[in-house]
Amino acid sequence: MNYLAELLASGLAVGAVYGLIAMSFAIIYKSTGLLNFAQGEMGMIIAYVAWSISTSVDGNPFIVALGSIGFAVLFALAVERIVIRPMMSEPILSQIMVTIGLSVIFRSAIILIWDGLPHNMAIASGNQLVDLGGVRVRAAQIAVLVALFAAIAGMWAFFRYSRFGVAMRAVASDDATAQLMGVSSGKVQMAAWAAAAVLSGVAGVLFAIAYELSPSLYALGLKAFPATILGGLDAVIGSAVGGLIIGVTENLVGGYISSGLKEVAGFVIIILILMVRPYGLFGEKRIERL
Amino acid sequence: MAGPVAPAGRTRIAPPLLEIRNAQIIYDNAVEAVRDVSLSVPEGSVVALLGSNGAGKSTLLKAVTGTLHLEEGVLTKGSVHFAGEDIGHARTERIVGNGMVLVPEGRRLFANLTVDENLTMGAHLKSTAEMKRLKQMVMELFPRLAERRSQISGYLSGGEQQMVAVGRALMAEPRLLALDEPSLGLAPLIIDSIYQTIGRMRREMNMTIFLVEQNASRAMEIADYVYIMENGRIVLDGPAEKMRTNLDVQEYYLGFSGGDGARKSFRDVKHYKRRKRWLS
Amino acid sequence: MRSGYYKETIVEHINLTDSTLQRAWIGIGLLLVIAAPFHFEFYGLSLITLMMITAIGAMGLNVLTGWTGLISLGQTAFMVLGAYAYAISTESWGWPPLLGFVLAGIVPAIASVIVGVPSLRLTGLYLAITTLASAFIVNHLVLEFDGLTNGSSGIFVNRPVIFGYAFDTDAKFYYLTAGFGILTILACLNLRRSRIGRALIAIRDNDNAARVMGIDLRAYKLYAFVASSFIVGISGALYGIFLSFVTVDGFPFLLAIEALAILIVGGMGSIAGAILGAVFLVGLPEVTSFVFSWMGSSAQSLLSTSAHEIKGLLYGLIIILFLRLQPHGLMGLWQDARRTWTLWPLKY
Amino acid sequence: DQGVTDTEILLGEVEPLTGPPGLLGVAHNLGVRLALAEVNAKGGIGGRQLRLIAEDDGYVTSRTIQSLRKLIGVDKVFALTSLSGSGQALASMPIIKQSGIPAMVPIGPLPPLYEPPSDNIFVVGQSYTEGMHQLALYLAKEYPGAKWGIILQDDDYGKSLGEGIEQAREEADINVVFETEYARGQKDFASEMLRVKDAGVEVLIAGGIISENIAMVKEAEKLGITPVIATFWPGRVPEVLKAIGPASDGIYGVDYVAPIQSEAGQAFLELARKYLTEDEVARVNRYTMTGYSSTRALIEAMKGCADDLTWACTIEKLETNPPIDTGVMDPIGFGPDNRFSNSGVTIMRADYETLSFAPVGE
Amino acid sequence: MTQKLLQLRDVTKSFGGIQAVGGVTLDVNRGEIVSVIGPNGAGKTTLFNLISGVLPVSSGSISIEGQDLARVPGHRYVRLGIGRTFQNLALFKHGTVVDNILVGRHWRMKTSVLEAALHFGRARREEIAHRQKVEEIIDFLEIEHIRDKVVGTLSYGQQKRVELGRALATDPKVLLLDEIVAGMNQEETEDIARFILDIRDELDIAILLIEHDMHLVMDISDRVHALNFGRTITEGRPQEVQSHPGVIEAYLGHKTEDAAPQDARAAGGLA
Ligand SMILES: Nc1ncnc2c1ncn2[C@@H]1O[C@H](COP(=O)(O)OP(=O)(O)OP(=O)(O)O)[C@@H](O)[C@H]1O
Ligand SMILES: Nc1ncnc2c1ncn2[C@@H]1O[C@H](COP(=O)(O)OP(=O)(O)OP(=O)(O)O)[C@@H](O)[C@H]1O
Ligand SMILES: [Mg+2]
Ligand SMILES: [Mg+2]
Repeated sequence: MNYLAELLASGLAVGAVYGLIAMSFAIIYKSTGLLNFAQGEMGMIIAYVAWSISTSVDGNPFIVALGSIGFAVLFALAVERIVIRPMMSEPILSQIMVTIGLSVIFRSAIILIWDGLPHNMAIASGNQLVDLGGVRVRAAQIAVLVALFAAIAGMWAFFRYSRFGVAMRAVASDDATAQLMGVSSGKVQMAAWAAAAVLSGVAGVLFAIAYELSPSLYALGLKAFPATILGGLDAVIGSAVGGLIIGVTENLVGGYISSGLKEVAGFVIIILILMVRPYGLFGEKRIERL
Repeated sequence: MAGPVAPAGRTRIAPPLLEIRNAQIIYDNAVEAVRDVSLSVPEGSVVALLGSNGAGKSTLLKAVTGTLHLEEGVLTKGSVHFAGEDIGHARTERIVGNGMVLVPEGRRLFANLTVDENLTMGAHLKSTAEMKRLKQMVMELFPRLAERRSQISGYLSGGEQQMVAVGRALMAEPRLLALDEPSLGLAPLIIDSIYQTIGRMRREMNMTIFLVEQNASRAMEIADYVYIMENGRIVLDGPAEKMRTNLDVQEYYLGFSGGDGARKSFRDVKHYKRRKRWLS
Repeated sequence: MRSGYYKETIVEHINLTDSTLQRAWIGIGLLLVIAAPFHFEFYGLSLITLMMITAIGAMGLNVLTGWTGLISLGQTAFMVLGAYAYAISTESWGWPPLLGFVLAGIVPAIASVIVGVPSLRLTGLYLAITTLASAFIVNHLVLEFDGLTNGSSGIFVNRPVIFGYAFDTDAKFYYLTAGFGILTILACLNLRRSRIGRALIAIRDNDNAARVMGIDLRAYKLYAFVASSFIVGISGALYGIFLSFVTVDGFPFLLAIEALAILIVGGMGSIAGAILGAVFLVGLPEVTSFVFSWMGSSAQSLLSTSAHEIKGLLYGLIIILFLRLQPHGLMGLWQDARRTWTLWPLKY
Repeated sequence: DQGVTDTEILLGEVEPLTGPPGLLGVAHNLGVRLALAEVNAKGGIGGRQLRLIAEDDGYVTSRTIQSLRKLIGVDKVFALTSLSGSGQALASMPIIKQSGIPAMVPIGPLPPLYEPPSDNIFVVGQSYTEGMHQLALYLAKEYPGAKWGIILQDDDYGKSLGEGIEQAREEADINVVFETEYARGQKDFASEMLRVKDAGVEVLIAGGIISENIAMVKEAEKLGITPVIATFWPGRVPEVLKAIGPASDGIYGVDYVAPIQSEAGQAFLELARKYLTEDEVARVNRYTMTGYSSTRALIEAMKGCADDLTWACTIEKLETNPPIDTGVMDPIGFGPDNRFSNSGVTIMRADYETLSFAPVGE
Repeated sequence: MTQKLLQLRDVTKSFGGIQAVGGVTLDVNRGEIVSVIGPNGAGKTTLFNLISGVLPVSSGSISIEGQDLARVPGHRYVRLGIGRTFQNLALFKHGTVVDNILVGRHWRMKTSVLEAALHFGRARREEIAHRQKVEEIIDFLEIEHIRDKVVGTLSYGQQKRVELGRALATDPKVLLLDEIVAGMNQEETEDIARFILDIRDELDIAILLIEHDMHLVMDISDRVHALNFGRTITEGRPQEVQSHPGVIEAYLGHKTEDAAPQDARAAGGLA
């Protein structure tokens, strides 16, 4: 029983990391129709910046949090403005390709600016172990779950109550026409990129605290992408659920069957679910009628 | 070319609200879709633009609303002024912010948004209270939409979609409303009410209307001034009353045969290469 | 200056070339291909060989993604299968290489049906994920069935001997690859102008309308899968021979992204685009190296430990800049150039 | 032969210099450069200075092959000082054999590289299998009757380790209660470690490379279990200990290279400080030592051929020279039918305090 | 031989809660032009979608030349002689006009993948023969000047003609035209009217027409079928339907003894 509980706990913890990054994929997709292949890399860079801040201010968690969120926003805005915006009216595949180019740049930049080594990132008591009724987890793992649920609540309220949420969807649906309504699709895109960067930054930082900080952190993006698909590309909250499902499945398969099947199991689940629901669990169907 | 003047009773010597001068538009660096077109739309008037398929009408509207570049089109010569400002190369949102709204060709609804959300988008720049009032008005104009309010708009019938497209533009209460074939695919009854509404908006709100329409008889009924476009040029223009008496307009746009004032039947159309007098 | 040729018969419309000039260009191209080994040495030749193998794979992907609009991130799976089918049949079982190549096409083609059938309802990125998933599963299976595949240790592959002729030198292997390349180009061009190619394009542009025109969507999507993975499988076998060693590590996931990148950079859906894109992306590291060496040796030593990271940076930067300036890819560039050429000196 | 002018001798190598594997490649590269700088400072070989061209393959096999062709065919180097990782080296064998260029393989020595011996490929170090074999034997003796858990990577590296353990099991009594393979690139080891805990493992073979071992040990710490943990040499770098934190204290390791903290290690650092920049010295690790040592062996052979600098001569000298002792590992020597230095290994333990490993029993 | 070509019996289609088509019974005979009219959202296009196999019927039956279509898969309808155009344009945007029309010939071609890849013998002969046919259609519809243009760059009205061409290329027995003249001016509408009549007379193809242009409907149809809320209001000769009170109330909006009062007004302006 405790074994299962511990498997579930660690599954949820890592799933929450996937979920946060998956949400950032979905936010950008939902509001601009673009898939940002550099999302994992952006999370990684933000984690490294947080690490740099923490080593220079002696780990004051508030300064680290403020600093890295601030950086995440500025970073995202800069990327959006300099690289993505000029491509806005170009074919979507070209835009996606640009994000692939970005991911190459970011990966190189990490090693150029910092180094290729794994690091132990100890911010505040994120590393501390907490005992939850016999199940031991790290504080950062709890934090990541809390962050995920906060993000879910925030996104739900935003898309439910804000007119800006409708505008975001309109831009994704047809940005030229959205402009005809007076929507500044540039602003929408900026907001989406900033929000996505903050979410994936939070995921990156907390993952780095609970596990490790290394230049292969970007691979989280490769995990989160399937999670987004599982939840539905344009389903922001659904993606979070997708992340949790994948995290838990992997751990259950690893715990009861074999580790070698972990990765494969996640993908098998996705194939099965997509066969029944071709637009993911919560995704919107492509609307077509003649 | 004289161009239309402000409607009688409103004698102001202001420049027209929308003015296009000697515009040339080229697609893909190769296709010249509009050449040397000048046209003006005075404040408070209704100006109609007629012309056959591929004449360049929609292209002109795209230029006016700054959406040309999305299709690799460029305004290579000439200028477009709206409310005194040169908008030839301005961004769409800015043009819309200044008070011009377009009902684009092909409806262009946000397919996965509901009818209601589509209308909300129309009033994007308005306050929430305003939006509610305008939505009320649109729903009255198109009762059909009230029934379909929370349906995903992509599944609507063609005509219903057209209603949403027109309604969405009305939601913006623009200073100048540009309509690309508003009656396309609509039932006669609905066309009546759209034209009534356009007329009312113009009267009550002094809205200016720039109308591209294939339903020439309808357009001429409501328009003050008419331009006719062929092959990328303006070939004929004049006040609506005068245009109605033009023999070519009667034959090619209104379907009367030989000037005797009777509509000829589609069954009797003969095929021979006719020559329009204005294409001499 | 030419401004297009007037066509009088229908045959002229379906011919691949429409002018003597074009035929002359093709002739020159062929001569260049034949002459390459006499001019390039060891390294240059292997670079060209790699470009050709990549181009074959890209043309294969183009059938599925460019024509039919089905985005795949699983092409590495079919490459792996092709490479293993060839390696196992020729090296472990001692079958003749020609048969090995046939298997290298057929095995992935069959596998693609298995991937394709459950994916028929999927579109866009949703399909991309299931193909990605199949790539992971294939890798897992290859490692699992180590009795057949030798697991993670891999299989050595010798240069083939076909009808007693040994393609053992680099130049000979290059000609073999070039032969496959030309066959692939011809097959793709022919497919494109046939009813099959048109059906695929129709599905991409509007699948509902395609169905009303009598196109069986399921069948044709599977055709696309099969044709694409057949070609990709062949390129996998060639790649295995090129590396002389087949393991799953030799086909990293990155290859799938790179294949997609080639199509985008080349211009989606165009055969010439796929080829140009392959040349561009395979050659790009050379270019960055060149730019780097051009920056001078002092700069190089200054950045001794990070020189290679800077190359990576440059690589990404060039891709972004290229797409910024030429969003329609190399084919777009080519068309612009040609239009300017045919229309010059008139502007429009 | 090629690569030799009146003033210069060109050497080449391929290794991962970018991305995470760059940790290994860059360090190795520094070792090679150190060896070259040392001879160059003493006037080079027969008055010729040595120069190195390093190509980056990012650990991708096709790029290794491409780079080798470039080094051999375009740059025309005289000899090769590395063929990148084990899989890459295996794939390179046909080209190397065909060209006849002398090549040193100091990273990832796998048996197929030297069994049967190829004329011109010289493998320096010890195989993973033998290293693991020794480590397992030692642990079996030290912890008799303990329950073992084994976590291995699903590639040739993991397979070699597995074979080493198998060999040890034939000779000693090892009670394995849990064994699993994970897919390369895995980051989260929670379920594996839970099973380790569940099975009551007392000796854990953490068969990852770098990140994986860090993850496993941290996970054990989280679960509150303290098995004896054994890691393998690729991860025997100070950064790993630092990244794991205090929980890394007492981890076993095995290596054929002396720890930095040892006398020989310190002497090596001293040498490095003489020829490398401060920035570079900071990146020195065990791969620097293997790179240095194997290159020294090559250089000694070349020196022996100073007047007749040919491939044949160099190969012959490599074969006949007495073993070269660099201090940081067993003397390196080959023989007529031997292309493998077969260096002896030492079992060591980590000390978190000094972020280093020390041979057991010291 | 029966004159009945297309028969609909009690056809129903529901989407979730909405019944878009509710029990429609309709026949099209050989050589007939039948129009379907009705307010927006009455279910006309949905009816076409059912007849052409885009959507499955919820209940009721459709048959062509006596063959029931219930078990026929969507892509085989065209083989039975059903061709159509789409209200909202459903062309293959990246293809040229010729390409688009050639797709209409698809089902008549038999080349296999292998033959196609080799482009030899039958593949080549077949291709030439069908291109010939396409050229005839292009000639017939007078669109030579745009034959090599990429369809996505054509104007709305031009695209509608290409659609008509593509539908004709399928050699239909009955041709379904969904608002084919929407977006066309008088002159172009006249052209299309002539095409429709010619198609019927020369090619012997029956035509089922959805149209909101009452002049056209009244002038060229043999019979008119009026729908509202998916149900039939009335069916009959054009004049009868036009003066049916249900039709006037739901659709036309005014009594139309005279077909076009607004034109009369316009004409009055001349005097
Ligand atoms: N995106 C484009 N690229 C290239 N050419 C285009 C493009 N859009 C339109 N054209 C060409 O420009 C010309 C004018 O097209 P436009 O759409 O403005 O015509 P229109 O007057 O609106 O016709 P319709 O009444 O049929 O809508 C046409 O010949 C068309 O082929
Ligand atoms: N796929 C669908 N899902 C949900 N509702 C649909 C769907 N297709 C059609 N409808 C609904 O069915 C009704 C009939 O639509 P249809 O398109 O048949 O009307 P129509 O008679 O062609 O109208 P119009 O003259 O405006 O084209 C509409 O109210 C529409 O909203
Ligand atoms: Mg138009
Ligand atoms: Mg309809």
